Amino acid sequence: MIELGAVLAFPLAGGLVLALVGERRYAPAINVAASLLTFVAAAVLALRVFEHGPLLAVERQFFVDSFNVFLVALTAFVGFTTAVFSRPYMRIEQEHGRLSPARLRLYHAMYQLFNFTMLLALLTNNVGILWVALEGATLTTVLLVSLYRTPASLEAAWKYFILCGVGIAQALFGTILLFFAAEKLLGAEGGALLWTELDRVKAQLEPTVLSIAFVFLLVGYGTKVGLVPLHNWLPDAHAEGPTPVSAVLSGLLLNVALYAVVRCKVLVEGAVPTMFAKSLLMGFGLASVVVAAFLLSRQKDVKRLFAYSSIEHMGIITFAFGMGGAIANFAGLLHMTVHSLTKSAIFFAVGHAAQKAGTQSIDQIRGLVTQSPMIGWGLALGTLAILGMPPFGVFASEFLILTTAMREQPWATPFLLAALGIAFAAVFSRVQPMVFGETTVRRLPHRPAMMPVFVHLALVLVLGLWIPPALAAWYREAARLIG
Amino acid sequence: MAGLPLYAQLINLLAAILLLLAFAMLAQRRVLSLIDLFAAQGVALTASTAIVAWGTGQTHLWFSAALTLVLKVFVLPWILYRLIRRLDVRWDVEGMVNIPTTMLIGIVLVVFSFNLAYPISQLASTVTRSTLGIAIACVMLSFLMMITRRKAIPQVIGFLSMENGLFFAATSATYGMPMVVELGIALDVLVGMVILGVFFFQIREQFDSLDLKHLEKLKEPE
Amino acid sequence: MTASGFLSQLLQLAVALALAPLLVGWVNQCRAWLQNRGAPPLLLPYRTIHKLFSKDAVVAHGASPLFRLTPYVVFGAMCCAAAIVPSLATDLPFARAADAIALVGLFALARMFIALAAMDVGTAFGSLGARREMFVGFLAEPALLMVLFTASLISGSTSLPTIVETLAHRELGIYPSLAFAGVAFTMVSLAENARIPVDNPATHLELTMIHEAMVLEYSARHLALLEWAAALKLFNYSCIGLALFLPAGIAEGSDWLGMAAAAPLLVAKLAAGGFALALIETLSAKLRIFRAPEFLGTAFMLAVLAMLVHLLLES
Amino acid sequence: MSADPAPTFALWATLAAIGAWLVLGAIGLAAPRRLRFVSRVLFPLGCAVGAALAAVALAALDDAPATLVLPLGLPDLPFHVRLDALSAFFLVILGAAGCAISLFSVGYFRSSDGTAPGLVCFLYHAFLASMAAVLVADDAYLFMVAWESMALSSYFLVTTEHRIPEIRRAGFLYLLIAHLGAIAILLCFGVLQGGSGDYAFDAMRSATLAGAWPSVAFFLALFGFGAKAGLLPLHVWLPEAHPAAPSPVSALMSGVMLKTAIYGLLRVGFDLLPFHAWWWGVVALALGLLTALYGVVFAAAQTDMKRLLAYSSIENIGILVAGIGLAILFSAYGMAPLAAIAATAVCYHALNHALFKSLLFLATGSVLHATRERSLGRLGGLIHRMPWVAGCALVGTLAIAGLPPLNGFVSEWMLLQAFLFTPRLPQSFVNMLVPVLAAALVLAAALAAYVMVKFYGVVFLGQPREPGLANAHDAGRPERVALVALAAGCVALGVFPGPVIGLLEPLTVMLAGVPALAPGQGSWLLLAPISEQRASYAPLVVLVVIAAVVLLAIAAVRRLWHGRVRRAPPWDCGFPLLTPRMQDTAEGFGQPIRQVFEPFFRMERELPTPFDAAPRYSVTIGDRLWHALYLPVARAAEAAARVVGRLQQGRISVYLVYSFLTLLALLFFVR
Repeated sequence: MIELGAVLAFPLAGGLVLALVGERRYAPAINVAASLLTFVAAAVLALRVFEHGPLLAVERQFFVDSFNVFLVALTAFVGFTTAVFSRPYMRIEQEHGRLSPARLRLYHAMYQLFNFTMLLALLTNNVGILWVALEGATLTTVLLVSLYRTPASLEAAWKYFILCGVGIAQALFGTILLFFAAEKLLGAEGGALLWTELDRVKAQLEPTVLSIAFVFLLVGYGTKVGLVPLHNWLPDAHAEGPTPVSAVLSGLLLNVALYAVVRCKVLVEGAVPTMFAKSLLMGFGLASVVVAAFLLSRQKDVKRLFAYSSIEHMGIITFAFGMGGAIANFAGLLHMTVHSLTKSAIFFAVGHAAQKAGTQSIDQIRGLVTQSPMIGWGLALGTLAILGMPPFGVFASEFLILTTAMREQPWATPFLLAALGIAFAAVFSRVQPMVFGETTVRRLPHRPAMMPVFVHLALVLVLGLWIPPALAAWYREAARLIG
Repeated sequence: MAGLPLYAQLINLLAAILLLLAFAMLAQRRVLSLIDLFAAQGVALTASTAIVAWGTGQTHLWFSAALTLVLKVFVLPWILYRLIRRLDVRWDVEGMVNIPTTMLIGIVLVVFSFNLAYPISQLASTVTRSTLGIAIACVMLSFLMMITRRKAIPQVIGFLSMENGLFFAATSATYGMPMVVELGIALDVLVGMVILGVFFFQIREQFDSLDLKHLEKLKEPE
Repeated sequence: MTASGFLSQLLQLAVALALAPLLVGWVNQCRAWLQNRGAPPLLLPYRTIHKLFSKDAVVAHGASPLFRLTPYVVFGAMCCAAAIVPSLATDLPFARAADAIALVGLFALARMFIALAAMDVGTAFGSLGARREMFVGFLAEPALLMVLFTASLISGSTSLPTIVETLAHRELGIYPSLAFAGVAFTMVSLAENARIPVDNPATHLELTMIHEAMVLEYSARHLALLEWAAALKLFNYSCIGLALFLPAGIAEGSDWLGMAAAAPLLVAKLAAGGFALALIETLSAKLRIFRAPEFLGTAFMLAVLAMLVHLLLES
Repeated sequence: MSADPAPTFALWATLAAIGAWLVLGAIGLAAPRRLRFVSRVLFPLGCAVGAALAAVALAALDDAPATLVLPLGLPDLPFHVRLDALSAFFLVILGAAGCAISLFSVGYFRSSDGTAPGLVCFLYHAFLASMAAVLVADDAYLFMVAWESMALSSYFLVTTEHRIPEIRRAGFLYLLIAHLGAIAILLCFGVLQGGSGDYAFDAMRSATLAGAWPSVAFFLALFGFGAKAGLLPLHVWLPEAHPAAPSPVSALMSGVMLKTAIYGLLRVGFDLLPFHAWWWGVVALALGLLTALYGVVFAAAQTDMKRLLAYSSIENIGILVAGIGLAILFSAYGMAPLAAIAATAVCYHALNHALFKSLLFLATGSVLHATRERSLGRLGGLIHRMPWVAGCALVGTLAIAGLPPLNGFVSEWMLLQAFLFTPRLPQSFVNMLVPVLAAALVLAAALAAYVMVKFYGVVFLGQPREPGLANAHDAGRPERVALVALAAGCVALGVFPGPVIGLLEPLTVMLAGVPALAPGQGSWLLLAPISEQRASYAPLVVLVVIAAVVLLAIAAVRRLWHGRVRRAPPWDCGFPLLTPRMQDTAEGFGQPIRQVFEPFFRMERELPTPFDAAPRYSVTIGDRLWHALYLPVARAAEAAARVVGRLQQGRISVYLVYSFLTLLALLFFVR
C-alpha cells in the first residue's frame, strides 16, 4: 500500500519540486534522487507482490500483479539510470549552448511527471485512468521532445502530438465501447472500467462489441507502440528530442503502450474465442518488423536509426504476444525487458557520441573506440546486443520467439528471417564505421556517464546467460496471465 | 421515432445537429467560423448531456454537462479566439481543394459508421442507442477534417471536435463514464490545448506562419 | 609376404629399372625410322645416363636443397610406381601398400616435386615449365584416375594386381567401356610422358617445351636420375596400359614358369607399344599449349564416359 | 529418453578447459596494454590448456556419452553439456590445433595501433572457449549462444586492424552472413523440437517429425552451417575475412572454426534427425563438389597468399560436405558399412585440414611478419631466408595437395573408395551421378596440387622479387616449435592411418552404426576398409620404400660415381640477363587456369597501350556469384527500401490517412 503510494508520490512530488525550485545547481541531483527513491519504492513493491501475490488497493482503483509489477520495476530502474545519465549529458548540452536554464527546469519537471504518468498507467486498475495517464505521458513527452525549440524539434513534437493524440482518441472510443459492453454486466458504478472486474466477466462480454472495441484500442495504443503503419511519429520524436528522452521513449513509453494493448488483448481473447486478436497482433507485429527493417537501411541519422530499430523490436514483441502460449509470452516479456535495457543503453552511448562529434549524422561520427574506447565499445556491444547477438539477453528472447514461430507460424519465418537479416545489415553497416576506423570526434567538457550503459549491458548479458529463478517464476506467472 | 420518450427524441434531434455541424466544419474554410461551429457543437453536446441527465436521472451527468459547458463552450473557444487574435491569423483561409469530394467521402463514412454501429446498438440497453452511429460518424468526419487541413489551428479544431464526438458517444450511448475518468479526460484536453497554444507561438516564431507545409522536413530521403 | 613374393617383387622392379631406358631408346629408334632419319643406337639412353652420372654436377647459385633432393624423390616415386604395376606377374606384395589411387598419387608426387624444383632457381623458363606441367597434370591426372576407376568398377577392386587378375581371366566379351578407357588412357599417356601432341621430348625450342623446360637447370647425376625417372614413367604407363587392356600372359601369383613365359611376351608387347607411340608421335602435330586442355579434356570426358558406359551397359 | 549418464572426468576437464580459457581472457582484459605479460604468460598457458584438452578428449573418444546440466541458461532450459565421441573428436581437433596456434601466437602479436594486446588475448581465448562450448553443447540454446559468441569474438579478431576500410568491410560481411546462418540454424532447431518446447538435444532425438519437417530441418541446417563453412553460394565472406584476420586467427578460423560447422552438420544430420532421405545426400554431394571446384579454381587465380589459402579452405569444406552427402546417401539406403567409410573419410579429412591449413596459415603469418608482404607478386626465394618455415610449409603444401604418403591423401583415398562403392545403390539415377561426381572430386584434388605449387613456388622458391626480402628472418623459437609440431602431425596422420581410424571407431559407430574397418581386415600397417582384396593402402611402407630408394640412390651414386657439386649462375637457355622480374608472377602462374575457367570469373583487365611510358598490366578477378546473386539481392533490398521509405514522406495529413485507412480497413474486416 505504502510502497504503491510512494511509487506514484515520489515522481509526482519530484516533478512539482523541480518545477518550483527552477534550475539550480542541485536540480539534477534532485532529479536523480527522486528517481532513485521511486526505484527503491518500486523494488519494495515488487518484492511485496512477489511474496504476497497480486495487490488491489484504493477501492480497487489500483491493481498490481506479476505482469505490471515487473514493468513498474523496469520503468523505475530505467528512469533512474536515465536520470543518472542525463546529469552530465544535459550539462554538456547546456555548455554547448543548446539549452537555457529555463528549459532545463522544464526538462527536469517534465521528466519526473512523465515517469509519474507512466507508473500511473501501469499501476491503475481503471482502463479509463490508463487512458488518461497515457495521454498525460504524451503531453509531457511532447514538451520534452520540443525542448530544443529548433524547427526540426517543433515539427517532430507537432507530429507526435497530433498523431498520438488522434491515435489515443481512438483508444478512448475503444474504452467507451468496452465500458458500453461491460456496463450491462457490472453496472455503471460497479467498476465497469476496472480491469480486474472486466477480467472476471470477460467470457460473458459481447464478442461483436469487443472486436470493434479492440480495433479502436489497438489502433489507438498501437500508435503509441509505434506499430506500422501507425509509426510515423516515432522516428521524428526520437531523433529530435534530447537523448535521455529518446532513451525513455524507446525504453519505457513503448513498453507501457504495449502493456495497455496486451491488457486489452487479454479481455478480448476472453470474449472472442477466435484467432481474431492474435492474428491482428501478429499481422501488425510482422508488418512492423519488415517495414522497419527496410526503413533502417535508409538512415543517415543515428538516433533515427535506433528509433526504427525500436519499431522493429516492438514488432517482434507484438508478434510474440500474438502467437501467445507460455513460451512466446515469456519470450515477449523477456524481450520487453532486454529491449528496454539495451535500447536505452544504446541511446546513452549514442548521445555522448553525437555530442563528441557535434552531430547526429552517421557519416560524421567515426572511429569512436580510438578516441574514447568506453563509448565506442558501449555502442558496439549495445548494437550487437540489440541485433540479437548472444550471449546478450535479446538473443534469448529472439531464440524462443523464432523457434516457436518456426513450429507454430511457419509462414511468418521467411519474413522474419529476411527482416532480421536486412536489419542486421542496415544497422551494423552503419554502426561499424562509427565505432571503428580513423576518428573524427573531439573531447567532451565533462566526463560522460558511461556507468548506466555498462550496467544495462551487464544486466542484459546476465539475462542472456542466466535468468534468476525468481525472475523466471515472475515472467512465467505474467506469461500465464497474458494467456 | 414515435414511441420514444420525449427526451430520447430530443437527443436524436441533437445528434442530427451534431452530425450537421460536423459536416459544416468539414466544409468550412475560415478559421473564425470554425471556432464558432466548434462552440456550437459544444452547446449541442451540453444540451444533449443535460437532457440525458434529466431523462435518466443520472446525477453525475449534470456535472458532465456543466464541465462540457465550461470547457467546450467557453474556455476552449476563448483560448482559440485569443490565440487567433494574438497570432493575427484571424482572416486565415484554408486553401482546401475539392470540397464536394470531401463531402462525398464524408457521406460514405457516415454510411459506414451507421453500418458499423448497427449491431452494437442492437445490444444496447439505453434508449438512445441509435446515437452511437452518429457519434462514430462525428469521430470519422473529424478525422477526415484533420486529414484535409493544411493549417495548424483548423487541424487542432478537428482534433477537439473528435473529442466532442467521443464525449457524445460516452454520454448518449452509455450514460457517461465514471466521473474520475471524465475529469481526467477533461484535464488532458485542457492541458493539451494549453500546450498547443504555446506550440502555435513557437511554430509561428520559427516559421513565420502556421501553415503545416513548413512541417514536412523530417522524412526519409528519396 | 612370402619369400617368393618378395623375389617376384624385386625381379619386376629390377626388370622395370633395366628395361625402362631400353624402351626409350626403342621409341626413339622407331621414331627416327618412321621419320626417315638415321636412328640413334638402341642403347643410347644407357650411355647417356652413365655419362651424366660421371660428370660434375653444376648447380645454380640460387638453388635450395629442395632442388638437389628432387631428382632422388622423383626417382624414388617412380620406383615405387614400378613396384606396383604388374608387368610379369601379379604377385606383388608391395601393391598391397599402394593401390591404383596411390599410384596416381605417386605420379602426382613426382610431378609436384619436379615442378617445385623447376621454380626453385627462379628462371623464366623454369617457372614457365612448372606452370605448364601442372596445367597439363590437373587434367591428365583425373583422366588417368577415371580410367583406373573404370577398371576398378569392372573388377570390384582398386588393387592393380586384383584388377589384372580379374581382367585377364574374364570371359571373352566386348567391353565398350574399356574401349573408351583405352582411348582416354592413350591420350593421357601421351600427355604425361611429354609426348607429341602435348609436348615434344626432342625439342629445345623454348616456347613449346614443358618437361624439358623444367629440367633445364639440372645437370650430371641429377639430370641422369631425372632422365631415368622419365624413362621409368614411360615404362610404368606402358605397363599399366598393357595390364589393363592386354593383360593376357601376365603370370598369376608367383608362378615362376608363367613369369618366364611372360617376360618375352612383355618385351614383345612393349616393343609393339613403343612402335605405336612412335607412330602416333610421327603422325600428329604438336598442339598449342592452350589446345592441350581440349585434348586432355576430351580424354577426361572419354574416361568418365567409359565409366558411365560400364555402369549403363555392363553392370 | 535414455538414462542420464553421469558426468565423467573428461567432461569436467573439458568444462574446466573452457573456464580456464575464459579466465585467461579475462586476465588479459584486465591488463590490456601489457604485451610482454600477455604474450609470454597468457598465450603459453592457453597453449597448455589446449594440449590438455586434446589429450583428455582423445582419451574420452572411447567413453560412453557423459552429460551434465549446468545451473545457467534459460529457466526451463538450463545449459546441457554432453561429451560423446563426436564432440570428443572435434575437441581433439580444437585442442591440438589450438595448442599449436597459441604457441605460435606467443611470438606473433605485437602492439599496433589496432586493438590492444590484452583485448586480443581476451577475444582469442573467448573464441577458443566458445568453440569448445559449441562442441559440448547439448541443447539448442547453449549451442546457439556458443555459436554466436564464436562468430562475435572472431569478428572482433578479424577487425583487429580496424583502421583499414577493407578489413572493416570484410568483418561486416562475415558477421552478416554468420548471423543469417545462425538464424537459419535457430529455425532448424525450432523445427527439430517438434513443438514440444523442449530444446535439449535429447528431446530432439526422441521427437517425431512428420511430413516435410525433417527435410526442412536438414536444409535449414545445411544453409546455416553452410554459411559458416563457406558453402556455395554463401562463401563470399570467407576469402575476405580469413585474410583480414591476424594469421593465428586465420589459422583458427580456417583450421578449427570451419570444422565446427561440419560438426554441426554431422550433429544435426546424424544425431538429431531421425532418418535420412537419399536426395538430401545428393544435394549435399552436388553442392559440396561444386563448392570444392569453385574454391579451387578461384584459389588458382589469387594473388594474395592468404586469400589463396582461404579459397583453398572453401575447396576443402566442399570436399567435406560432399563426403557428408555421400554418407547420408549410403545411410539412407541402409548401407551402414559404406556410410561408415564416408563418415570416417569426412572426420579424417576434417582433422587433416585442421592441421595443414593451420600450418599454412601460420607459415603465411611468419612470412607476413618477416616481410610485411601478403601479395604473392612481391615475395619469393624465402626458402633461403626462412628454412624452418619453408620446410614446414613444404610438408603442409604436399599434404594439402593430397599426395601420398601424407595425410591429405589418406582422407581423399578413403573418400574415393566410398565413391567407388556407390554402384551398388538401388537408385540407378544416383548410380550414374555419383561416378561423375567422383570425377569432379578428382578434378578438384588435381587442381589443388596446381594451386599449392603456385603458392609454395611463388612464396618460397625462386629469387626474391623485392630487394627488401633479403632482410627477412626466420620465425622465432615458439613459432618454429608450433610449425614443426603441426608438420609432424601431418606426417604422422599420413603414415599411420590404421591406428587413427581405429581411434575414430567409436565416432564412426556413432555416426553410421558400424565401424569403418571390417574386422579382421588390415593391420596397424595396412589400411583396408572392406577387404584387402578390395583395396588397401600402407603409407608407412610407401614412405619407407621411397626413403629407401632415395637413400640407396644417393649412396649408390656416391659410391659408383661421385658427389661433386659446382655452383654456377643459372643456365636458363643461355640467357645472361636474368632478373627476378622475369620469373612467373602469381598472375602468370594462374593464367592458364584463368583462361580455361574463364566463364567462372568476372575479369577486369587493364592492358597497356604501345604508347605507355610505364606500361602496366593488371587483372582483377571478381566473383560472378557476387555480381549475380549478392548485388542483385542488395539492389532489390535497396529498391524495396526506397519504396518503403516513401511511407515516411513527411506530410502529417498523409500519416493521418494511414491511421485512418488502417482503422477503416480493420473495422471493415471485423464487421
